[in-house]
Amino acid sequence: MADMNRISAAQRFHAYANPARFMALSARLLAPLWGLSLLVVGAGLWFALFDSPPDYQQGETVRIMYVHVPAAWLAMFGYSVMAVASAAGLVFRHPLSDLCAKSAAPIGAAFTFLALLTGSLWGKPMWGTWWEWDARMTSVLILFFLYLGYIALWATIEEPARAARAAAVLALVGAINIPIIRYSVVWWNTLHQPASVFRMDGPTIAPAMLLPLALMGIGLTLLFVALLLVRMRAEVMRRRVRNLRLAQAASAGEA
Amino acid sequence: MTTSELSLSVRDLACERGGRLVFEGLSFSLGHSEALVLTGPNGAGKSSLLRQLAGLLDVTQGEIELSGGDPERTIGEQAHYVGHLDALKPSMSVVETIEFWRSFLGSIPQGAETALEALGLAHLADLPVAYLSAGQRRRLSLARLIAVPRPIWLLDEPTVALDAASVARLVALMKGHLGHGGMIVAATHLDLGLDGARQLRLGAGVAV
Amino acid sequence: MMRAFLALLARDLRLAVRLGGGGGMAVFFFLVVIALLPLGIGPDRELLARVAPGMLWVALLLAALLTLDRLFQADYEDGSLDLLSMGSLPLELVVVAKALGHWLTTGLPLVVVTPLLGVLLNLPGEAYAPLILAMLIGTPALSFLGAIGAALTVGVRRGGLLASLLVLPFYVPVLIFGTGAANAASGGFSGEAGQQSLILLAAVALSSLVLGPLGGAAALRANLR
Amino acid sequence: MAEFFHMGGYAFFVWSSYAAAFLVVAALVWQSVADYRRQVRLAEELEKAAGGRVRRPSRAESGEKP
Repeated sequence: MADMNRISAAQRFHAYANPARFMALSARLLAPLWGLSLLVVGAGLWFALFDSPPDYQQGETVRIMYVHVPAAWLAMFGYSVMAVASAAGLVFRHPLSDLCAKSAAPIGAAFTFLALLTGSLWGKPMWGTWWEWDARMTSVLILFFLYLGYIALWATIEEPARAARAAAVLALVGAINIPIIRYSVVWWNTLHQPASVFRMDGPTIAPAMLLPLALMGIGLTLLFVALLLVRMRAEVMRRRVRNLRLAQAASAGEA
Repeated sequence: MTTSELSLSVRDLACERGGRLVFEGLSFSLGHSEALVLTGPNGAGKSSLLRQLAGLLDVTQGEIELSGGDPERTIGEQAHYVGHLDALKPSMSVVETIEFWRSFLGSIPQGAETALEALGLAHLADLPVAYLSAGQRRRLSLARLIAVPRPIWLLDEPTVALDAASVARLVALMKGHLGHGGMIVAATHLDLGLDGARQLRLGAGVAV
Repeated sequence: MMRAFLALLARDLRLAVRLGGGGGMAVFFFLVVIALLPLGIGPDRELLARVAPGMLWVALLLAALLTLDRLFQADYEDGSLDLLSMGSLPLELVVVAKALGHWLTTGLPLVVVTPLLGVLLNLPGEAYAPLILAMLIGTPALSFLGAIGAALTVGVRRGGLLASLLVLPFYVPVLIFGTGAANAASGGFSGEAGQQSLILLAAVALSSLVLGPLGGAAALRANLR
Repeated sequence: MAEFFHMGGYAFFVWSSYAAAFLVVAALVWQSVADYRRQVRLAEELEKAAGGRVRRPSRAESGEKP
């Protein structure tokens, strides 16, 4: 019994030593992060909606770009965070990196969904269709599936350590596969040469459009980081709840 | 619970599993407030007999009759069966588990606490079953006996995974059940110390 | 008896929500199959529009099948099924509760995401309403007929695959009348053809509500004892 | 002003995009914060139930201000 206590104490030390510092640091960072992201997104929205010109080809619909492009950027960014954190988790066995990867997935998935949705809302007036199987949209859709698979894997495996390792492997295999998938989709698409594909991005972006785009991109990225921290904090607490419950069940055996 | 004149009689019972005759010609009867302890080597048919009594296994030959119970209901509906499997869902909490079985088996939603207290699980009520140890799971499985009043208890190795204190607790509950006119058929290797419990030794085909 | 029925239904819904498996996984599967389709047959919009109702139905059938094997298997493996058969609730109603739970956690979510997938397949606008209506009528039949297959294969190793093979033939009428309703609307048939399909589909669904519990309970009895 | 909301005839698409973005982000924020609070509450309840048998985590660990 004494032996078991020592082991569980060591485990607790390993699991908490770093989260303790993380929790303190993130608690201090969060308020400024929320404020800053709100501020930047607010400014971005002002320029996006009021103080930028309509596109000479796409008219007012170009304003959808200020949501769509940052969302698509965060879709990629989220997967990168997930993949890097997963790699770090596998190599360094640092529990925080596993939590980081797990926390990034739903945020990335949400922004991927948003990118698909706004892309669809942009495509309808521009191409006359809600959905076009062009290379870009198709690969973003597949990225969305990769996210869902990753989340499903976490949800299915009960034991956190095992789930973390399996999910990390999946994230990394996915990261390697993304370029291959992307290439194959482009190949498939040029093979079929659909008649009605337009390029989404114009030739060059006017500076007046670049400002709101950059502001929205930076602001939403800050929001992404804030959300990531909140979710990681929730994961740390979830682990503690789990440990406390295990302790409760164990202490009950003696009673 | 009107179990005063309850009696169970088994006549010339046979059991066949996978083409093999496990036992035949088994007869015994059991009255209210009586316990029957099944013993015998592995494969003698202790579990099969319990499942036949619970209506979970077909009776190929012979008959099982309950008199004095609720004529509207089958024996299975008046009995508790605690087998090797614990019928627990890891994602449900301890109290949810008991409340479900109360609603399902007895149509009585409230009052799971008594059963949990009786088996020393009250302080774990809100814990998901996934966190329980083997012994705690077994106790939760046994808590059904108290949560839903039924006159016949069919217990298949109920003491597996239980520590001495929990076995004592279970024996006390069994004595209480017999004291209220209940009936117990249990397969066990352990001497439970039930006074006046009758023994049925399977395997030799002879009731002792 | 009503309380026992509701308790079982509530437990199944609760387990489905907590595990996040079952229904969510089926919806995910549905999504992926539909997304793979254009990759296989090419992004030709007219072609996609023509095959959309049928493919949506086929993918939905497969997605529903995927979750069937857990319908009784989980309860069988942990011994719950023994106890479920020892309650005052007839086994037929146990099957109803479980099939209803399956429909609420699998069939219904699949129907809910269908419009989204219709967009991916360029489903003609006028086909949406009849297709969704047909799916709302038809999906309960998938759960109730599926319950028979799941009950037949309970306790069988690799029963999931076997259950699919057993059940798919029963799904044929649902598929035929279900796609019939949507095709009639998009293909420019008279309104009557679509209505007839819907009525026949409703008849199939209603009969499955009777057949499923009876067959399922009989199969469970055969397998349990 | 009316012209602004009209968005050159593309009002539905532009405003739906922004509404969808707002809804998705709001849902994400709400869900994340609610989950965090739930876990904190659960941990507190469990610590109370443990009644000091389990080591109390330091304040710095949960990041809560005293």
